[in-house]
Amino acid sequence: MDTKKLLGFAVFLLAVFVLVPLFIGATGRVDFFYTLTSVALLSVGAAGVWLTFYIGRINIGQGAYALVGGYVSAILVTQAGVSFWLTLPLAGLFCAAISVVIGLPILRLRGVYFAMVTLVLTEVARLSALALPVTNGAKGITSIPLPGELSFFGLTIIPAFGSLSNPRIGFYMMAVVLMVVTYLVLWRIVNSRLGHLCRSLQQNEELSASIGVNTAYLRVLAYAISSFFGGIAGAMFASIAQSIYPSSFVVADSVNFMLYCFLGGLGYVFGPMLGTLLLYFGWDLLSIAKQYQLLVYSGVMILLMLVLPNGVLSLLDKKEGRA
Amino acid sequence: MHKRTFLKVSALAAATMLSLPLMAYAQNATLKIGFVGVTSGPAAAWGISNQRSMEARAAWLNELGGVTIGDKTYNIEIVPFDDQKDPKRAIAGMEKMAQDGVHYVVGPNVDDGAAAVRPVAEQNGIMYFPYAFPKELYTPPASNAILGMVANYQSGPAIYKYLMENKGVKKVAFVAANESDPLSQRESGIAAAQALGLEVVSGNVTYQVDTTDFTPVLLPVIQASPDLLVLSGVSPANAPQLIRSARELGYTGLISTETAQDATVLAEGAGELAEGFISVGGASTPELASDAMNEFVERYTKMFGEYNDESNTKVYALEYIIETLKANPAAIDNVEEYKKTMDTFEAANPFMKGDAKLKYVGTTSFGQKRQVSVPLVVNEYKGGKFETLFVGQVD
Amino acid sequence: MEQIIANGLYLGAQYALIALGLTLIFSLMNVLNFAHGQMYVFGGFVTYTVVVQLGLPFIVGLFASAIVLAVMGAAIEKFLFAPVVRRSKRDESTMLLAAGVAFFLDAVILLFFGEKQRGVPKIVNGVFNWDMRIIMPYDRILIGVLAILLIVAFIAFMNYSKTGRAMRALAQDKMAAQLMGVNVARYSMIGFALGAMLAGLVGGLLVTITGVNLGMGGPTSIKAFLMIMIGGAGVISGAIAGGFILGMMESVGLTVLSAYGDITYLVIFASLMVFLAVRPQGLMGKPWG
Amino acid sequence: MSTILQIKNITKRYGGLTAVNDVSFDVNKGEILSVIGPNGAGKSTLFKLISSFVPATSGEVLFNGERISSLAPHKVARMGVVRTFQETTIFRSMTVRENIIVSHHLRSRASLFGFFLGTKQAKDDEAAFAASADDIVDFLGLQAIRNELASNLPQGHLRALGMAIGLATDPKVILLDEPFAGMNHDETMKMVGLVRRLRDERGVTVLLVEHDMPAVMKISDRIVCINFGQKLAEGTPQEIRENEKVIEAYLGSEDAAIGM
Repeated sequence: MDTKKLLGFAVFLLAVFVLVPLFIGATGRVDFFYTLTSVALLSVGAAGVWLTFYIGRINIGQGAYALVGGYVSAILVTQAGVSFWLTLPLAGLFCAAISVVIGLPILRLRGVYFAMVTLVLTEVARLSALALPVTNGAKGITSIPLPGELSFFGLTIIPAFGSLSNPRIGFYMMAVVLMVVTYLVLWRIVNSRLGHLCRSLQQNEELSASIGVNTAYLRVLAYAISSFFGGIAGAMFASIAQSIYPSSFVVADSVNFMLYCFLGGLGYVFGPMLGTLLLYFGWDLLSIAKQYQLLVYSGVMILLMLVLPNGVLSLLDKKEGRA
Repeated sequence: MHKRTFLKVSALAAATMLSLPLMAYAQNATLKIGFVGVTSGPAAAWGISNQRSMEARAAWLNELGGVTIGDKTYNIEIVPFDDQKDPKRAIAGMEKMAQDGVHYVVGPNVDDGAAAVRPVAEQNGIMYFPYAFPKELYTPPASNAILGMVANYQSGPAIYKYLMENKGVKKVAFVAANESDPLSQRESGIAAAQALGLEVVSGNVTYQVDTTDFTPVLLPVIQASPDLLVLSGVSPANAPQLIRSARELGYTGLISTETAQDATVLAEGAGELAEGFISVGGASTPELASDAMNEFVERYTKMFGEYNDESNTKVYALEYIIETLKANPAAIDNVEEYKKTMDTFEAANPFMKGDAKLKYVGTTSFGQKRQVSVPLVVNEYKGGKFETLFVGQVD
Repeated sequence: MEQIIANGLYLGAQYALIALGLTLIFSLMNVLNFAHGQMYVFGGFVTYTVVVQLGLPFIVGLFASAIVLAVMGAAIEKFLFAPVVRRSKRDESTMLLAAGVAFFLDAVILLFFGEKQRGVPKIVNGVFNWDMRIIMPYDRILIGVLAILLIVAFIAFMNYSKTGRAMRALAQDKMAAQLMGVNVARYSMIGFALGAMLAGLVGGLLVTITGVNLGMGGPTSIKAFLMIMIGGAGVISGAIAGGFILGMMESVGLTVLSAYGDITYLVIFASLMVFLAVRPQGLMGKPWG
Repeated sequence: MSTILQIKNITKRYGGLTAVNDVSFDVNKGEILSVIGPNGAGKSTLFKLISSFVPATSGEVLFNGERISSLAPHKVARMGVVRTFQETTIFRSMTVRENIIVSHHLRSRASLFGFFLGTKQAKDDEAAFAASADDIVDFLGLQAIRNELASNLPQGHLRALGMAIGLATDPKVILLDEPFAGMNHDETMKMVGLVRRLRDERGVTVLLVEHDMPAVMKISDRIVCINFGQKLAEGTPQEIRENEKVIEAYLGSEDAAIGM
């Protein structure tokens, strides 16, 4: 990392951890905490979708993994009494594990075929949640306790959320930490050889195999990482809502995750983060348009696409980059 | 070049939108009542009938000079939030209500949303009126949610019992959409029917809400030859199609549901096949509707072009909020005061003829009074309109 | 048994017609039109408005929705999809645009036609009853027959008209068609208009039976996606086959699995996933569409 | 001379169609061997069979005595048998240099996770790849376009880039699919020189499929001729030129290029 990037990173950290809370404190808009928490968590899920785009797959199934992640955490917390902080990585790992099983056959598909199967996957996840006994079916899991204390050797790292005067700030900080870590990982993947190989996969799978890349393995690896992100995002949401239902993540969510990536730009690591912020936050801000909210929202979306078909971040491209 | 222009334009647009002045009435203080529910997408009908009934009633009250609570007169402002039927959005909506200093919110419309907003509502001192039936929302330790209508586990037994006694129903079948709310309602419906000694001949057929042809769905149900077909938690969109398919398959028994329906929708979608369809509604059948209710329907129609019979029930939540606040002005920004008042609160029901009362009920179902008392009006669809079959009470 | 097949055929005919429009657009432009379901709903509402609100005959309503949707489709292609396809780096970018259009149409439908379920009253009364073995209302039979006629007409159009053949050439190989002198921009627009028109026609037909409402758009699009995946994306015969297969699957599945109730759709969707994983190009598609 | 690659009775059927029928021949270490044949003779399928991109119906391919015909393509590549593609297949949105660097995958010693963490070994690998890539750029004379986006390259350069990608994998045997197609005389001669240097300077065994007879005659140590999926003849360029069956096959087809 060169100094310029380090500086940019520092400014970003300062913004999300200090400036945003200060701004909210100054303006009194505490509801922004939750909105931004959502943005952070959804952008974690979108980061996963973006990674599957990076290997050349259109993923409209992230909602399924978010749902599974939410359920894994909720079930472990409510039925086995496991600490939320342990269920968070477990939810991610569980999602990664099932994504390997599902991914092995379906990742051979490309283009719209893969997209459609993942779309169906979201519906399968919802119907499974309705049908399985362990998920409590249609009634969902409610009254999930807030995250407890996380401590190592008696040293409190994260206080119990129930004891906080304002758990929103706790969730916000937690979500932003997750987001920062996720995008660091993503950035590192993209800028390491791993990412170059992913790009080779995106551009030409046959050639990639002929230079000795184990394409099947790489695809599954990327998909598993993607699903891991989806799982932890879902687990966090279940904890914030203190409840999870089969309808907590549905096809619309899967589609949205994908749209966040498109809007931000498929060619930019931070595209999904920006896309999530614009689309999710934009919707909230547009609530002043009353009954025209959806009209304005979709109108702006279409306009953005017309002006910047390669995503909002393509604004930053130099001239020649827009061939 | 046009990139820059685009940036300018969008910046300008954003700035304009942010600075749009909010509607304000100059003379009176403003009492904000929130609505968090779904007003776009597939389930828009539920939330829109809600929001519009609130807006129509608020406009009416404001026109009359506002509402006097304690020694102050307020104009009612409805603060709507579209949660797109997404529990994550619903939380954001509730946060926004807290931000705007709203303490009384109508909605959300579905189970998952109602469960998701609970933490926010409890932390921020908000009473909310969901149209969702899960008992844990209203049973202690939960205390901030008030059920805005009659639950199906309350109306169901009453209807089944009536039909058993008056129409000789013995065998009953249930169908439900494969979504949380209808499935939960089916489950409690089956339990109620069995408790009454009815035979449940079919109880596990489900359908996708986007079904365009219900004949295959209903075929096995009709083959079980029930006397009564219960459409659990059916949406107004699906009801006419289900009725039509059942009748076209030669089914001659009774059909009922425990959710509110709209007569026009039934007339268009099923025509005379809907004759005799039994549903639960508010209080706008001619026998029951007071002049106020008729005027409300008139004003609603004028404001929005067309009335929705679902609003018969949904108009009540706002009325309860305002009347309870009148009874205890201290509750205007303190929901603990509101809760205290609820136990003893009683006021005249303006929308019904006779001496019906507004009061909180639910002790039997929830162990505390966390439900508005809406008349349990069981309707029968006849000749394009609803007629009252019988009226029950919930305690 | 007869009843199940009859139900499947009826469902299949309407599904196939929906899938045809979608697959046409996909084959010409490689655009997965997320707004297809919304176009179908729009068509239904147009027919409703003409027939119920204006009191004109049903056939007028049907034509009205075909024309409105064709014009809308042409405009959407010319002013939205064509420029974006030209300038975006990756084909998939059109998905955001398509989703935007879907949301936009949803909003327009809500504002124009309201949130309620709408239906055109039955156009024919009576029920066909063959010895209790097949029960099928006459209006359903009529709509089913009309749908099949439209499918036949569409196939004939694609095979025998100049426009149809040009579109098929374009669908097979854009480059070659261009070299042969096919005006790609023009035929893409015609194709999109035709696809949208088909959606509008189905909407117009079905509004008499199932009615329409605001919420049907998205799920209908997804169902249509499934059908073209089953048959093979971008292949006309595949779309028809996919439509009939999904229709049959629902009809048979709902009956056979009715004892298990809640898991019927789970089984249907899960087997679809398995099918696509095993046979990615669908029944008749080119691999890697 | 030792045998590096053995093709043994290999057959490929697609449904009822037999694309390659019982073909056998050996490739010696360090030679340049061409496979020729009229259009549709099954040359491309044969190539895909050798590189294991399609599974054989029967028969096998041995590399240094080891069976490779049922392995995944990337494993075949890992063993040192690398193909280039008939279509000018490259990574379109990478620069020339990036194309070559990424193709060094087989030489990496660090694991993917190591690369992710940026371990010392990974950094050493990266440095080595960059150096080797520059080496290859020089070798193929691509200095002027090293930072050009691959999608912007003209055809001739693309072919060279394809070869560079193949070279980056450090192959023992390289399979070149029609390296001279669409080239004029000068370009072809340059390419012929390049292929020779590939063998002479880098010790790579070259197996190529080609239409351009003069170039094949000039470059090959030995030639295998196939027609209708079957081997017609095998021998030195001189022997092939005089083989009656080969002449007949070429005269019988429209692609009568042998006399040129």
